[in-house]
Amino acid sequence: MAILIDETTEVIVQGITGFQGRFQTKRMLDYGTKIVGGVSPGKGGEDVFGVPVFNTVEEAVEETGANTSIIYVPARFAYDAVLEAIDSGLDLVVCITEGIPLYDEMKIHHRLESSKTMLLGPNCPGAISPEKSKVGLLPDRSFAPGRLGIVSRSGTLTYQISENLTRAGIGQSTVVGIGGDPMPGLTFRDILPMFEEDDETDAVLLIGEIGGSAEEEAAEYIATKMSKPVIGYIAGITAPLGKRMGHAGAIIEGGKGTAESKIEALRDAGVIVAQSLHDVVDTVRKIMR
Amino acid sequence: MAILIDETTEVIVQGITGFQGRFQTKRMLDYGTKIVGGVSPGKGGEDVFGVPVFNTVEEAVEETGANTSIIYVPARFAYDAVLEAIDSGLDLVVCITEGIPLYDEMKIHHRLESSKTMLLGPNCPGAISPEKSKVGLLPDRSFAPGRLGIVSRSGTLTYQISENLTRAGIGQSTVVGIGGDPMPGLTFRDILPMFEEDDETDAVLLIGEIGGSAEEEAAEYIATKMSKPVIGYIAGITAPLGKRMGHAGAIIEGGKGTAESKIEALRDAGVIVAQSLHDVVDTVRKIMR
Amino acid sequence: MRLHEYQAKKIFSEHGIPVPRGRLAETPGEAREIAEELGGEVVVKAQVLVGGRGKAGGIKKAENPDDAERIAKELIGSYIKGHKVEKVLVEEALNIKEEYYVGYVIDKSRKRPALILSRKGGMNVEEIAEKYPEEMLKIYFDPLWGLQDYQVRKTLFRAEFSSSEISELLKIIKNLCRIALKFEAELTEINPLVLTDTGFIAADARLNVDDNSLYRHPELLKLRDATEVDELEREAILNGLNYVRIGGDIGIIANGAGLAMATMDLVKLMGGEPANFLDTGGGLADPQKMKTCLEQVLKDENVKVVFVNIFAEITRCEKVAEGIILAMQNFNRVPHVIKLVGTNEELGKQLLREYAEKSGAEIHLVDSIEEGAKKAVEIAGGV
Amino acid sequence: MRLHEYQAKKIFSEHGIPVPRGRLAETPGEAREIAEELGGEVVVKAQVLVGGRGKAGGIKKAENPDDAERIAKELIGSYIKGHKVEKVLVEEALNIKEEYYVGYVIDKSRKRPALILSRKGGMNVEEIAEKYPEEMLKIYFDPLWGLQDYQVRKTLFRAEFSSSEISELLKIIKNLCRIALKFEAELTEINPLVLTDTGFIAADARLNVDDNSLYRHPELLKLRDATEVDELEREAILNGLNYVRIGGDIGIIANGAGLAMATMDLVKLMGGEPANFLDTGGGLADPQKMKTCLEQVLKDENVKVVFVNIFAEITRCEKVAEGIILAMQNFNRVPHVIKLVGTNEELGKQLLREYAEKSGAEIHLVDSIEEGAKKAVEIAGGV
Repeated sequence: MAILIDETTEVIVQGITGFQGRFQTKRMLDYGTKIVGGVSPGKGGEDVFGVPVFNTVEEAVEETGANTSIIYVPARFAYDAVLEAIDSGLDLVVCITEGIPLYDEMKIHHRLESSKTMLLGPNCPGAISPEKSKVGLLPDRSFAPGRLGIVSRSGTLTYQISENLTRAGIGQSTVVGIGGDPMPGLTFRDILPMFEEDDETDAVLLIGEIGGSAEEEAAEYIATKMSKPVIGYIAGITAPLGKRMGHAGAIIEGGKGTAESKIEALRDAGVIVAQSLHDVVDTVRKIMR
Repeated sequence: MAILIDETTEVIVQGITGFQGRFQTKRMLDYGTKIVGGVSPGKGGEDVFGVPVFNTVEEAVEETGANTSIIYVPARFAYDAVLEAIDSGLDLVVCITEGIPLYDEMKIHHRLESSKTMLLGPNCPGAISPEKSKVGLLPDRSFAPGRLGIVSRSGTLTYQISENLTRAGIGQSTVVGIGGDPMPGLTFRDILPMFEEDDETDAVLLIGEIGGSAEEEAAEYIATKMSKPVIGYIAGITAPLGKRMGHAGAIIEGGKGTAESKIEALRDAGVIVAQSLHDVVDTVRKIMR
Repeated sequence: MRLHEYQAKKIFSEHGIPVPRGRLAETPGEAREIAEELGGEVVVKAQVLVGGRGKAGGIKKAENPDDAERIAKELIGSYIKGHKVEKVLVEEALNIKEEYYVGYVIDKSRKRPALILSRKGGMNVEEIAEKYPEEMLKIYFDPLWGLQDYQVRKTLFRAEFSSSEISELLKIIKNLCRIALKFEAELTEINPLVLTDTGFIAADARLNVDDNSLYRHPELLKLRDATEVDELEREAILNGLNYVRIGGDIGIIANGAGLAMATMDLVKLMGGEPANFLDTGGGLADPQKMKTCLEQVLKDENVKVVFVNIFAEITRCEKVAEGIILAMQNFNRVPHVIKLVGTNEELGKQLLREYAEKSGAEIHLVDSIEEGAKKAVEIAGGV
Repeated sequence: MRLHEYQAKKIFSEHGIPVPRGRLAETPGEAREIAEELGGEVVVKAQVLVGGRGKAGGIKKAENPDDAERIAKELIGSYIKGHKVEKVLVEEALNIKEEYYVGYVIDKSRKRPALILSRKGGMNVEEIAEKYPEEMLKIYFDPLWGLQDYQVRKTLFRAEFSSSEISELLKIIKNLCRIALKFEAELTEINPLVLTDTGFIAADARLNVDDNSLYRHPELLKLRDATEVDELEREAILNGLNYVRIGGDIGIIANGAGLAMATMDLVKLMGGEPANFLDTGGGLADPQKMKTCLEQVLKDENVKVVFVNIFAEITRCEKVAEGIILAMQNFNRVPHVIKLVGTNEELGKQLLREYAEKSGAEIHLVDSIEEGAKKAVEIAGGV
């Protein structure tokens, strides 16, 4: 099973002829992801590593039957690319692009409300269901198949933790990077129910960070609806007030969004929260046994 | 039965403390219309001819249970007034106001699409179900109860024709003035099915005029779905090309929207079209017999 | 409100749409100067607000400055379809490779804007639609969201435009939509959009904005030019009346556009020739309004009789009668056929009867529109 | 990007929101002049981009021009919460009858804007929400439609504002929303909005705009002022780095915000004091980037050791190593603890080992973050 993506997922790459798009297409192909097409206006008819390129998403979907898209276009064009993807009726759109204007994002979310399309990101590393499919830029080596679901707001931290887990023999069903954006598409609250219903997931690791209230909202769901065990880790316990910690979302504003409040909310919901990075593997191991 | 409004219709007047609003409230009350409230921001707590005034539509609806509103506010404020009415969940909004900016109207229609509210107008005389209810500014004397439904784009022309019919002993179930606006809310196409389903209506008189394609669209419906007889009359057969004949909608642009094309479309749909104004009563009489 | 070509082009240019080099001339001498500046062939274009200006001789090519001066002399002061030419636009002649049509219009029945595009420019949009239906590309869009790039690309790639055409057209289309939304346009067109060696240029520019929203655009109000309509219509507009000149000899006044059209139609059907259409609109409670209406109609010297058809709903008939009397005291030039219905009908009729008796003015009170139309036609000598 | 009060007030004023009379002064003499012009009591306000400026002594009342000069002298050149005061705003003192709070904010979890209003102004919005929850009025609205008048009226009438208050507030609120949508604000506030004898005046003005959309607002970019952050942070911004100064002695560099925070947390947990947070972002394929990062961290003189934690996903480890070596050749001031994971990990480590041997630089290669944190804390003398 896995969630969001699996071996049946057929993907088109928007922005496939750009540097990043081309490079990541190769990496995804190498991983075994079914990349069935690419989109690059004006480059229709070309191919990238054997993947046919189309001028529009509509055409790509018509010709390939893809149900998922990954977006590698610059921030200024991402708004149009996401709307085009939504309008073409895709199930899942993974937007890697960072730095999309706030008002563009708001409008994208507005459009998503009246559509069946799910958006992962923007500014996210994508998702991987190990040995089934990878839609994003997560490093292959860090992941192995298994029964732990991971959902996270950060990139390299997730790779590091996953690698540690993999080395410790704990594989993953699906690892989902929802991204560090203050207004992400899919949130913890959206992903957790998917893991809850996934036959191949036994427990979930939630990797959060300071800023916003996504962890608190997740805690609410976990407390009332979640039967599978959840392990939590929150980065930024030492972050100062009012400073943006790299991610646009990682900022403690007006005393809200602190690691403490998140940890407390998660604990109250029955989540086992790892004290620090080096506790994560041990904590997961205990639960997964 | 009648359509749109009847003796159970409870009406609030938006802009009740203005000159027109006040005057027409009196006339509607005199006719027997159930005016249950008025709205005028800042005048909440006052009354107009015994009708309580509220600050907001929401409050008026909560307090009175009204299901219909009639709008008498100046063009610049009409957009906000209509949105407020839609947002308050009314069934029918009758907008008398003339001269609403085109883009405001477009946005109003956009909002209507995702709402259950019907809008009659703008720039319309409203509707009357003789001796049951009048929501608008049609002159009482011209109408009498009966079994002819009338739907029209014009005001005084409709009064004149109705008066002629009434004098000739032909009463009306409901008379609906959809208004001369180029983008009306309810159109012929919307009103005809209501008459088709109304037990108290035996035949329908459609009074059209040059401009737009509302009559052609009506003809399409009549041809395929309408079982009751329809009599038509189209004003403006002598109107020159490219000149706006009073109503913003009454203009023949690029050779489209001529009286001839409308008459032809209606005749093809089985409508008996009266040659001229003085034929209308005779034509209706023949059909209604 | 329709803007002049030169006004629309200024706005286009300010919003990133390339237009030909050129300037406005009010005298033949200015036209020569501009032609000299532009150095070579120019086009001299009469600035009048009528369609089919080219076919009516309002657009002419000049080989050199002398020629430009001569053409400007011909055009300035002349009438094109009844509209006086006061200014001409003198522009560089373009080296035309292709002509496209690009238009933005509010589709009234769909209640949303549409972008229309065709590879066949230079003729009007109905003509294109008729002759080359397969070339007419129409993109409807949401007025709140605006036209998205991908919508344009989708349509143009399907229609097999080339990538370079698409990227150039996209810029122009986006700017055109920006102008339309900013100024609340009913219609804005580039026809033709010309492909030259140096890229796309808007050879003509049309911008019609919504009159009802002009209060939000004071900058457009300043551009308002009453030459949009003919002389008599201009005065009517200044008086806030809905007046359209038709050309016959029977003046027509009614309250309400539908009623006025129906009256006009009936007069014609009875064999008469309507001189005009005049819808008084509301406000007849003030006798001055009716007086103004009558004066307006009588300014047309062809008018031999006036038919006044009033259905007094709110207005009382005696006020209407007072207005008619006021007007007749000033201009008792022609017979008046009057139909009055509604509140205080009898009182109004009484006033008119008394005035006719006292003054000897020719007033015919009628009970139905048919009777009135017949009478008017009879007086005009039509039957 | 956060605008200075004086910049925001200029924009407010241009968009119809009344602000106090006053001007910017860069010298005490100018402050005196302005006070003289305003004729009477004035307020002298330090223009620094920090919250709680008033409590920190950045806003002072002056009885007369002498006083204004004296206060300006005190303020200009001083530091408020680490931010240097370069300019002061000298404004008329207001005769305050009531203080309100009006704010516009993007609610990130609801993904739409909200207008916040309270009769309790002058304190920050969280404080109002905590102390007077019943006074916090929040109106969410659709970003495409904008805030409608009736929404405001509905809320304010329910909260029993008076009609005259509502009509005045409505104007201000509409203008504030217009500013927010026009400039793509994340937050804009009037706090307090002051009711005086002559009506409402924005006594303070805050406008934070979205950095990602600045390319659409060149007029705002011009207002950009790097004093928004402290001196070291300013340089980091100029170099495109995500750098936040924390204050301890262990420099931290990681690629990825989450990883950098987790590293920082671990250092602290192990008893160390992080000097900073530095997320390198992408682009580590170029050794110069890593060099710049190290230089940035070492500019902080308190730094006794640097902990570099890199998870090389796309980047190859030898490029990271090259960058570190480049930096150490220039600034071999402190020991470096380095954790390298990923592509060509061994090659990278090899390069670092060789460099350490050759140069004698103190490089500690570690295999886990825990080991690295422990080592760094040990070197800094924390444990």
